[in-house]
Amino acid sequence: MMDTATLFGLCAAALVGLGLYAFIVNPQPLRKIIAFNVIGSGVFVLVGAVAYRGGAAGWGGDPVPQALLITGLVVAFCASALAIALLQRLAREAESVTLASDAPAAPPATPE
Amino acid sequence: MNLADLFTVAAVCAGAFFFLAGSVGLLRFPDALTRLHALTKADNLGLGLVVLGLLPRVDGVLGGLKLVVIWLLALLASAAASQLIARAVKRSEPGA
Amino acid sequence: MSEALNAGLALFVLALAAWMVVARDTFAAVVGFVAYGLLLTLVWVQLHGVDVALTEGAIGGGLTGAMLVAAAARLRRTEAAARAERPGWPTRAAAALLAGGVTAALAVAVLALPVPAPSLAPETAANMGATGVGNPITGVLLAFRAVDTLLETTVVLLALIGVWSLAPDRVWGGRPGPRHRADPNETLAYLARVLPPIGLVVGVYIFWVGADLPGGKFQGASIIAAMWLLAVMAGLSDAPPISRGWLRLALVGGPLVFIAIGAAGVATAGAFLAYPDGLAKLLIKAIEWALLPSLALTLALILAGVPERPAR
Amino acid sequence: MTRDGNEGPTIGAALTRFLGFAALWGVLIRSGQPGDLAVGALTAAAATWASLRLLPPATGQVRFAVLAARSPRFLWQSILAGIDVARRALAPRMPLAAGFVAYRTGLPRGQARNTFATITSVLPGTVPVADDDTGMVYHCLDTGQPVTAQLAADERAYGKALVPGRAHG
Amino acid sequence: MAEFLLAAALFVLAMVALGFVRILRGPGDADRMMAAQLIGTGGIGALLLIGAAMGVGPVVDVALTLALLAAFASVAFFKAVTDGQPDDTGAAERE
Amino acid sequence: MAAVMAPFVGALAAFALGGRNAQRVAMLTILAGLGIVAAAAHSGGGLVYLLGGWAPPLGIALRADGLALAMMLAVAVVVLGIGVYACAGFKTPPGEREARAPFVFWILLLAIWGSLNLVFVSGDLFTLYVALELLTFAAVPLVALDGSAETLRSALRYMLYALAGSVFYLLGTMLTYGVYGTLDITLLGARVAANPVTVTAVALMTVGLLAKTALFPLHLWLPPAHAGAPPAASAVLSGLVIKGSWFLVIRVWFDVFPGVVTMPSAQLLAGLGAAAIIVANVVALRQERLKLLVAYSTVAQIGYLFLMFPLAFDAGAAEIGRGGALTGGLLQAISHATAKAAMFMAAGLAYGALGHDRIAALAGVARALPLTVLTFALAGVALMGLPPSGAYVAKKLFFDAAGSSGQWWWELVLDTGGLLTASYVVLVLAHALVRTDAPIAPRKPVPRIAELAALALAIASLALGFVADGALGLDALWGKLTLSDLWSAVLVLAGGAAIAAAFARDLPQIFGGAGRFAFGRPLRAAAVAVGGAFAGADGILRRWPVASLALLAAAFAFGAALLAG
Repeated sequence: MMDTATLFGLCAAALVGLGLYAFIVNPQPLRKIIAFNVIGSGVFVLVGAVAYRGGAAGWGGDPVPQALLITGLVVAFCASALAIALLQRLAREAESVTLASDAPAAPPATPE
Repeated sequence: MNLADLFTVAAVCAGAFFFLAGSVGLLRFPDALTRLHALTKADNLGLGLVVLGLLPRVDGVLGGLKLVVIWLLALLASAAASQLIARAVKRSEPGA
Repeated sequence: MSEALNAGLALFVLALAAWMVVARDTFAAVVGFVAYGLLLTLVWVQLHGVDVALTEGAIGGGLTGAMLVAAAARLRRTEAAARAERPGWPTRAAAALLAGGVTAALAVAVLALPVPAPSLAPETAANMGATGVGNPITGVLLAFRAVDTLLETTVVLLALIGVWSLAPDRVWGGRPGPRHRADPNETLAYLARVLPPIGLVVGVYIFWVGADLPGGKFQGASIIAAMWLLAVMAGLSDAPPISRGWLRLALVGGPLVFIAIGAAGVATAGAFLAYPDGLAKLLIKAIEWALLPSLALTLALILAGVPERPAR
Repeated sequence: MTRDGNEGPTIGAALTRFLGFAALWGVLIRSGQPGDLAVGALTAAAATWASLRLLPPATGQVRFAVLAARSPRFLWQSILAGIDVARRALAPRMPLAAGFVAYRTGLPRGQARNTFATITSVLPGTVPVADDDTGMVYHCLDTGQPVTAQLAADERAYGKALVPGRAHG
Repeated sequence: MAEFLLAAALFVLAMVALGFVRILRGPGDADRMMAAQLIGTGGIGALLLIGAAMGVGPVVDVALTLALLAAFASVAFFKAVTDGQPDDTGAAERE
Repeated sequence: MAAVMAPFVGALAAFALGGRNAQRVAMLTILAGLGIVAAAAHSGGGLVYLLGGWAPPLGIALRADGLALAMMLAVAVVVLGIGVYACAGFKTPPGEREARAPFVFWILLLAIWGSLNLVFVSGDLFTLYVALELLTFAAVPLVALDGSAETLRSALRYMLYALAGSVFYLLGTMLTYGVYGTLDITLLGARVAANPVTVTAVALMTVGLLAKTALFPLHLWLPPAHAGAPPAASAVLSGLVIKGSWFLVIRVWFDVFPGVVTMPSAQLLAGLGAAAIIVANVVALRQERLKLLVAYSTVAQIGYLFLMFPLAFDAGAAEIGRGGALTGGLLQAISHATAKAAMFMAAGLAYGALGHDRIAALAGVARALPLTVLTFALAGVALMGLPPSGAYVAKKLFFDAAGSSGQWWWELVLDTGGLLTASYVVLVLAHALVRTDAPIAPRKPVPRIAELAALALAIASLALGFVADGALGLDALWGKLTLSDLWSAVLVLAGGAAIAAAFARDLPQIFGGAGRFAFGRPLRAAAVAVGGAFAGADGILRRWPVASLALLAAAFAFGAALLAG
């Protein structure tokens, strides 16, 4: 059977892939924010696996990446919060909130 | 295996059984409100029994009390959440 | 047995992630995310990162979940328009191919990581004595890599400014979010009356033990922020107008104390963010005590949202 | 819990709550270090302040001693509730007769009734779904059971622990 | 003993997953919220079991945090569903 | 360290004091910060500062090398220019205690500055990640400062795409830690070796940073975001913010993984840059609005910033190395920071005076706002790379490197880029110089101080050539400018005019005749069609699914190119 770090490392790789797929194809921005969080969690689980591998000195994991993880989690939370605030404000100002393309403020940049 | 271990095994098994019952209830019960019963009652009891089973394994009375505090908090959360969800259901479909 | 548990966890996590990707309904995906956050907490415990588990439980399971649930409900009316823009199968196939490729590349990388794994754990252990604290994570966050933590508090504050910057001009300086009302004799209000004081005790506890055991200011601050938000959602408390002087001071107080102590280190210990011998633990605690209220307030106000109402 | 005098309830309630929060701190921290105790006292004071603001003593009180005395009944009923659900869920024919039951309670709206509702939501077969001036509405797994009588019995048992006060404004 | 506790944790998780399948499919949002509630209770149970098996005391604190915040998503859900509904006493002010 | 912390302390103080004080604190901080940076630059490079006294790998070191100091100095100057310029536009209105836009702007300006300084000096990959996020969090609200639906959408697109970029960067960083057990740049530089994990890490980090820099074709967010923001904010975003992630690409390639990056991957990087120059310049030429034109010009100029990578390859060692090409890239960046900031400021002033920024309706602006048009022209000259601008010296350095390594095709790209840049600058100027019967009455008075600030930055961009010439001892300008240089400058301008006549959407009267005369209708029609096709391609590339697929595809391309070496 696989060891813990490898198992969760592979799990992390799959999470990143799943998140990326959703990030690309889901038109609803809130889903993109969720997808970002899935990608992020995949990265974090990977870091967790790296930390687990580095367990030494009586600790179950390398404390340095674990500390980085805490920072990363907080940053990701802030990013989600800011993005959601933007999205809600956009929903109040506009009918459609999708991001597939932008319509520049004045006449479109694409040819007539 | 001493008596305390036996107790742990018995209680945790019983707890696990109620988790099973709760999930079966969720699968089989026909509507949201009946499923809510399964969720709050069976799973809370399951958690309670797990806590009970772990009591002999913690050091000191305070450690055990901490587990009980966790169970009570989970109970409060579950009771409040079930009422809130029930009210939300009742409002969205008054006839249900 | 541990392996089986890990495998089960990994499968469950992946299934939930897949659910979030394929679910038609955004609300369904959001609920999946809440569960996902809770499950990741278990993953962190299995990966021997109890500190991380605490953070994930407080932030991922609590704050982010609540935020997403509220947003999904508010954004429901935009669903139909968004669904119509679902890209065609060539795009989806290409996305699946490329995303799968990334997964494959990462999997190869994971399998190719060197054995034995490099680690800074021994080095951390050797230097922990100088910090005076017992929790290596706290040692890393407030001594060895203190600047990261300082910047992180700035990140949180910037996110708040970003949220505030979305306020309509006429209500600038006003109160964030809608004024919540709820029947004061109902379940929600009841929970919001009983739980927050308990949560406050738990939050401070998680913060306070962080010096020597898993825990710390971010986790504690998240819990306290969540409790305050509960009272706000039940209409028992209201967010203060953002123009209040005391509020601004409270928000920047923590980071400023951090910087001041760091700057004092230049004079007393020869480097920014250095602590004089013997005083390390005291100063670290001072910084943490200063940061806790600032962080709790900042996180709570980020969640409270964009100012929407005039100050009165 | 003292009930004498005008400030009596407030001061008494404050003291009780402070002790309660301090005890919670003690359970959590499990240490007698002076620093830990000092922080605990501070935290308990802050929690008491928050609690008094959110839940003024005048809106009702809970007699914890009485409630503690009722805890065996509560635990037993929780077990019955779990077994009840398990029985119904696992039985091949799934005996359900779900429906709503109105219950007139003697407990006024507010803290006392909320606490009662919270307790009964863990009891067998009942989940409170609504609550207004006319009474409470429960959702029951089996309306064939004497639900109202059962609830009345529970109210007699737990009601002694619930001192009603004025409703929240 | 540790093996047994871990097995119990796995079993609880499996049960949670079983219930999950049913309720994530809906039909209503309330059913889905129950899924979150379910994993809250089950997760706390599994955490306590894992913590006891590994002998790591602080895991209990993680369970404590989860228990404290368990109702949080449901509260947000209730607010979101009832906001602006006519029969909501003092419906929240909408802008 | 003081240079990094000063802006943050200023931002915190501005936040706490609020209202009118925010602006005062900001200006004081800018002056103080400039002083600190200047002093640091005077004392010379090579400073290493151990934060908290902890040495890497456990601790974090700040390293102020020559690169970092040059960038810090340049950024401080640009921030000062923008600060002076914004004094009028972001003033708290009289009678109000605090207004939203000024409050937010001044705090975020300081935050961006502090983050950039941190990016320049930090020696730790994870600290750099946090700095990048700081930069993004500070930049996004600037985009949506006016609160309209369109800018909110741009801001959200920017934010999400940038977040994807940072996640990629973080992923690469953590893989690196998994292999080498350190995040310190110097330690890594000594330890790294080419292996599959490292290659994956480099590819991910590079692509993540490119997404944040908006290198073609990962530029979906840039044009609307930079064009929609208020002028001072656009200047910050275009002149400064993108330089942060760009600088990090340099750090990653030159300092962290010098032995891992390969010639094919560098060619790929520069190839994307070349594509940016060609496509974005043509699309810029086709814009109807001045601010969008300038924004597309930024997309093109970002391309220039990546041309140096293959040129910096040491043919003998087959390794990337510091040298003339890197210096040229740095000059290019500084030159662009100053010139583009000035250009956005000028465009903003014209917008403020006219109430619109349609290029076809700029007639008479030159008479109404001579200083502004002069600023635009000077900034344009600087962007074209004509002498004596910094970009000219940079170009010289590139040509040297290209000549010695036999990569003549990059010279071609550079010259084409110069021509295309000239074309839209000439086009705008031609529109602005058209005389109108009645002089334009500005809708609101144009603050003279703002005009001067913009002009000063444009002149700085031109004068940069002399500074660089002296500092580097190149001896390329003083007295060395020959008649042929002058001749080639004229050629560039004339060629630009011809291209403008062929491709532009609307031609001013003076061109109308010339266009018909010189090319004839079929040629003009063909050119317009080609331009339209470019714009259409750009529109497709900037659709969300396509752009995010491009992100992943680029990652694979870099992975392959890194392995191919």
